[in-house]
Amino acid sequence: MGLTEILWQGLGVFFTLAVLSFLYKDNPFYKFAEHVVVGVSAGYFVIILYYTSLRPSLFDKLFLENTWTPTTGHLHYLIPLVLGILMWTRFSKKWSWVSRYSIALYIGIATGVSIPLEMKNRVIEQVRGTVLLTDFAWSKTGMLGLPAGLWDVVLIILVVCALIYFYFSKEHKGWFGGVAKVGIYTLMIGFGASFGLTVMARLSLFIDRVQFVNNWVSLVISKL
Amino acid sequence: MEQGRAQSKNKTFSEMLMSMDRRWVFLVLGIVTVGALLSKFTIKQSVTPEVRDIYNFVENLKPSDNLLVAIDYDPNAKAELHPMAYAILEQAMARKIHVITLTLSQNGAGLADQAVRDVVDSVATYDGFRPEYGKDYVFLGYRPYYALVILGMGQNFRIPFPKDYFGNVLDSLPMMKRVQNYDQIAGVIDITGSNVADAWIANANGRYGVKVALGLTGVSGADYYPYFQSRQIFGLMVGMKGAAEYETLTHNPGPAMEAMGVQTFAHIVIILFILIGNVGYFLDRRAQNKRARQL
Amino acid sequence: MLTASVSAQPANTSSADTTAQMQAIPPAPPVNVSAKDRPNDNGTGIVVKWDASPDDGAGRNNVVMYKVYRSLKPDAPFKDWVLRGQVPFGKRQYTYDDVGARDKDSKDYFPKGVDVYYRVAAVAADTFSVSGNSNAAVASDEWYNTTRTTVLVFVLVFFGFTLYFINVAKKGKTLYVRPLAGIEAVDEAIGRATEMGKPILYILGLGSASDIATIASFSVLGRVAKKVAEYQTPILVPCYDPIVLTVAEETVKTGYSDAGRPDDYKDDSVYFVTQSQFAYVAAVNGTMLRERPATNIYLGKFYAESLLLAETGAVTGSIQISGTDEIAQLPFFVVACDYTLIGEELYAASVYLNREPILMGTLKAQDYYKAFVIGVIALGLIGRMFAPDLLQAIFNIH
Amino acid sequence: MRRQIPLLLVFVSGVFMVIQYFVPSAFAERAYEFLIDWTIIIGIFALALGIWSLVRVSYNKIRTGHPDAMYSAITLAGLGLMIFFGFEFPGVSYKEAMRVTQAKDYIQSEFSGARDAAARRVFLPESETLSLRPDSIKTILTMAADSVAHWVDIFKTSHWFSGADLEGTNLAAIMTTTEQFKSISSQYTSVSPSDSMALAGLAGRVSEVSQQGIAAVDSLKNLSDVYPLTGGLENYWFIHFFDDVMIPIQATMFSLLAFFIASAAYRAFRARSLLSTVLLLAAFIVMARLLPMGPVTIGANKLTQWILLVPNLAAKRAIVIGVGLGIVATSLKVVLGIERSYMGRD
Repeated sequence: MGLTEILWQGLGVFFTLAVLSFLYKDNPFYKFAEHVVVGVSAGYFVIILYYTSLRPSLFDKLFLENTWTPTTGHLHYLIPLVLGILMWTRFSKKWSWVSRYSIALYIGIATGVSIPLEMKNRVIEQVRGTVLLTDFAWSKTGMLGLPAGLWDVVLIILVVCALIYFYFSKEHKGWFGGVAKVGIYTLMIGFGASFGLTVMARLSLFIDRVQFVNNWVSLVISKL
Repeated sequence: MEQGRAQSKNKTFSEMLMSMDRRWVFLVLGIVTVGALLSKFTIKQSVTPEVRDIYNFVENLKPSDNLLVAIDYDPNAKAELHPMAYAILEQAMARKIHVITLTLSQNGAGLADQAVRDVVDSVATYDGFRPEYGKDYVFLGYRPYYALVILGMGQNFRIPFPKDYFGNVLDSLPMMKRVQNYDQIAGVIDITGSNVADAWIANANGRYGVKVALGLTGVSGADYYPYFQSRQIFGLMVGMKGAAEYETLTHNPGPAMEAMGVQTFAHIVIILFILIGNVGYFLDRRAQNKRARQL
Repeated sequence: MLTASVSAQPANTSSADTTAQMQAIPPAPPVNVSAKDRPNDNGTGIVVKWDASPDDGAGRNNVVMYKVYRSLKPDAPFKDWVLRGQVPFGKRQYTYDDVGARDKDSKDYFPKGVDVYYRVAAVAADTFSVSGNSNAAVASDEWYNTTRTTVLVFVLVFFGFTLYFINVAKKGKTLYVRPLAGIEAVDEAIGRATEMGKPILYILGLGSASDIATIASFSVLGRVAKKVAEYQTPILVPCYDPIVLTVAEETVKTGYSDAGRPDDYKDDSVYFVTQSQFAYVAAVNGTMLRERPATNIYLGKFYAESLLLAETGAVTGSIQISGTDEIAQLPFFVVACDYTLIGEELYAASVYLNREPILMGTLKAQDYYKAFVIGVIALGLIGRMFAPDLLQAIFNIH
Repeated sequence: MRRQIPLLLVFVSGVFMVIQYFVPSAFAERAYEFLIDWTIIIGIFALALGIWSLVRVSYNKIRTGHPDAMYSAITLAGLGLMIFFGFEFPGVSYKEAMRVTQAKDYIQSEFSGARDAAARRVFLPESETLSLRPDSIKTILTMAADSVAHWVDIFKTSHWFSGADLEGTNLAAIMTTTEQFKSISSQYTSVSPSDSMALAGLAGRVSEVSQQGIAAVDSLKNLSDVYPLTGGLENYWFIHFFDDVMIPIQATMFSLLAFFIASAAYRAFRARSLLSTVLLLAAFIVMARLLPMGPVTIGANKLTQWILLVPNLAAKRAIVIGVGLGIVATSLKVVLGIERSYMGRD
């Protein structure tokens, strides 16, 4: 590990400690790290998107490699080029409404795709899971020593209760309110459990940072 | 949820408990985590039955029994799964059990080879004898199409593995002479982070009835408990915690116990703070009710 | 029937007992090999069917797998037949989807609209035998994917409910809608910000303008902007995605002009930060500590950074209203924020704020559709006893 | 004109995309891929607006002497330097730069296979263990990304079923599509007529990028040495700014979650109402699994399994169904023009 490498890693350690100082309070070191990473990451994405998306999927299709002679056969890619340039009308106050055409297509395509896709991926897939995959095996011993089939029934009841909690157009009173209450309690148990599950993963993030700093410090000490 | 930020002097004890400045939480958690990490602090894990069943199974094997250990993961799942492989291989080899290892993960051959060699060295240094390749352990290497490989071994190991990882014909290895298919295998322990586990359950246990146990990453482990309850697998180790439990059982603290030592300590700190917060809350509410009744 | 047996055992096979049953006699070939166009595809697939070879499982020399070969010329020599796939043993009837690629220059191009022939080989330990030719089949693409009929039905029913309840709402029938704590808090929170003379921080999340959660958040932003313009309270909208930036600018300007104060809109209130998750959070956290907003609103797509924002916001003592459809992040918002719109409640927020009859109609339609979904689940569970394979077909969507 | 036609455009494009879902024909598929390319391209052009907004806001702070003016200057400096180092200078052609970078350190390393660049085919040696060494993976990925059609085929010269196969097995074709860098995991799909498990490890290894959590930041970093980034991306300063400035700051911001989870738990887990007590208890049980308290921990482990496989699964299912309906309803309102606030006013 040459000296320059150690210096560069030292910069990484400095920024690590600068960001950790945010835990105490906002301070110049954190402000420095924050503003640096905003600038650097914005610049990084300009380069990455140019090389990995804009060139391959547009310029390489429209122009022969690295020359300005247009290729034939991909002329329909002129349309996205025009739509992209239309977005730049937002630079001027007067003409900014022209960009609505590009935004309209962008949002039209996105919402159009979602209607059948999300209906299948989210709604139908869950119904399939509930209807087909539960096997109601009463003989098989399930969790907590009770038959597995019991928990399949409880699962379906809780799904219905939670769905009823999300009812908007009916007063949550009487039996309906009771079922909705069971629903919200199911949600809260689920949220509590997933919160508890992620504690371990987040702690190991911090452990990695401590090891990063520790390795660098011991490296520097060994070099002295 | 008013956040008591101003540090007023006359805070009652309960108020102090209830709305401590969160930077105390950060400080204590930071010191505990860094301290435990640098001091390589390990805690004996309390062992769950699904891990203990695997340990007991290997413990009850006789020296001439064949144990198949499938190391089906690649470098990115190494952190959680390597400790499991080392702990099981070491326990089996130290008891002179015949260990057959193979891998169905296409980037896993290098890892499996390294694990086997490291364990053989550590058994040689700590258990006084050096396991011999071909007599005590065999490494079959990697084959594509994991479903077909598992099925093929049900008929004859030689179908998917005519030769082992180093190119020796199977029949030239004394240990493999008596092994034709799963009938001569006492049990299979598959350590993986991918859905290869499903193929072992369906094709090995399902079709040929060979006993299968699993070692899985934390992420994929949760969904396999039903298989343990329904006895389709006789044991299950999940994530770093499963590996640490096995290291506790085999009394050789390793990377998993160290990692879990820090995690356990940090969890204790977080749970303590939750308790402190609630104790403060109850004391405060009781004090308020008392004051309300006095008025 | 072509048989070829090539012994895999090298000459120096040592002890015989373990490898005795490795005879060189090839297994019987599979029978009734048939091929037809693969339905519901873009014309690049053929379905090959065949019955198990008599040696599959029971016969002298167990079959381990089947290999499917394809050729454009029926009488081509066997070495010109292309291996297309392998299927493990263990069934009575077998089927294999031979799928290729659509465009011509790709290596795996599937010849469309020409006669294609298939042969299937039953493969044992080290010998194999090949069946005769299948019938000629032609791959063609279809104009309607029959397996997606279920999705079509679900979408049309939803469309029907929505149209019906919009008409009901148009006839002026008032529709009851249960109170939603998170939304009622929006007006109260804006008022609080005005009293304290502090800005409101509105974060549209890390989604792009093609994420529907972000689009739902735009409509709430429009209402908040209108109120903020009336109360003369500053608003800060740091954006993560450039298109979300442009649309957010448009929405906030509209809010100001709706409140009759188009020129109060300050250019820098809606601004771009960066398109990298944790750099964005570092900047927003910094802004929270320096600007001390009285109210933080997080509505849209959020990922691991949700707790970073919410916990920093809690330190600055601001009222926090959150809402997302990312299920993994809901626990953190529920724990750390004052109000949380859970999943579907985010999408209902725009209806609560506008209260136009048509929008109320669509919400009513959603509720009735939930009853429809619960009905389908009940029917499905009962139907499972009587017509399991029909149910399998209904849900077999590809 | 300023609103009617765009709203009509939304309706037309929306309805087309709905119908296209039900039509499997090759034409509909090509149209779908082409329209998705549009959205990516429009998104990239919009980035210029984003950068302009960032520059304008920072510049205004400097011009008006805002107390943090110095920090805004640092942001502009970071942005400028990164773009300056990132862009390769004219003269070195984009394709040439790509070949130079790839040739430099990927091919020379001990990749022992044969490369048929013209037909984009890689022949791997008939080694008993087909374990692809990292440099073989790099070669294959480089060839796939290098080719115009983004295909490369992996052929193994003979099959482990001796005698049964006359020609090399086409194990898998590695395809890269030019999606946004963010969703890079979907770029590498292993598509093959025969069982694709052979190289799923290859695709699997790269797909972790899309899993948020620990892997996200690290694999973004080590991916940059596998994915053949081109041009100036091999620039010494560009790489060090990425490795030693961006990654440490982002990874440490991410690691703050460890502290915030603790403070959120301390602050919010109070047994105020029955509901918040249930939330607290569920989290408590899951965390108790890690405590070294013998029977308590084993009991907590069993309870956690139950919580995850019954209430948690039920909650998830109900929310997913609700969100699905919300998405379809909102999409329908946008396509029909009922929801139009995003379009602004003329």
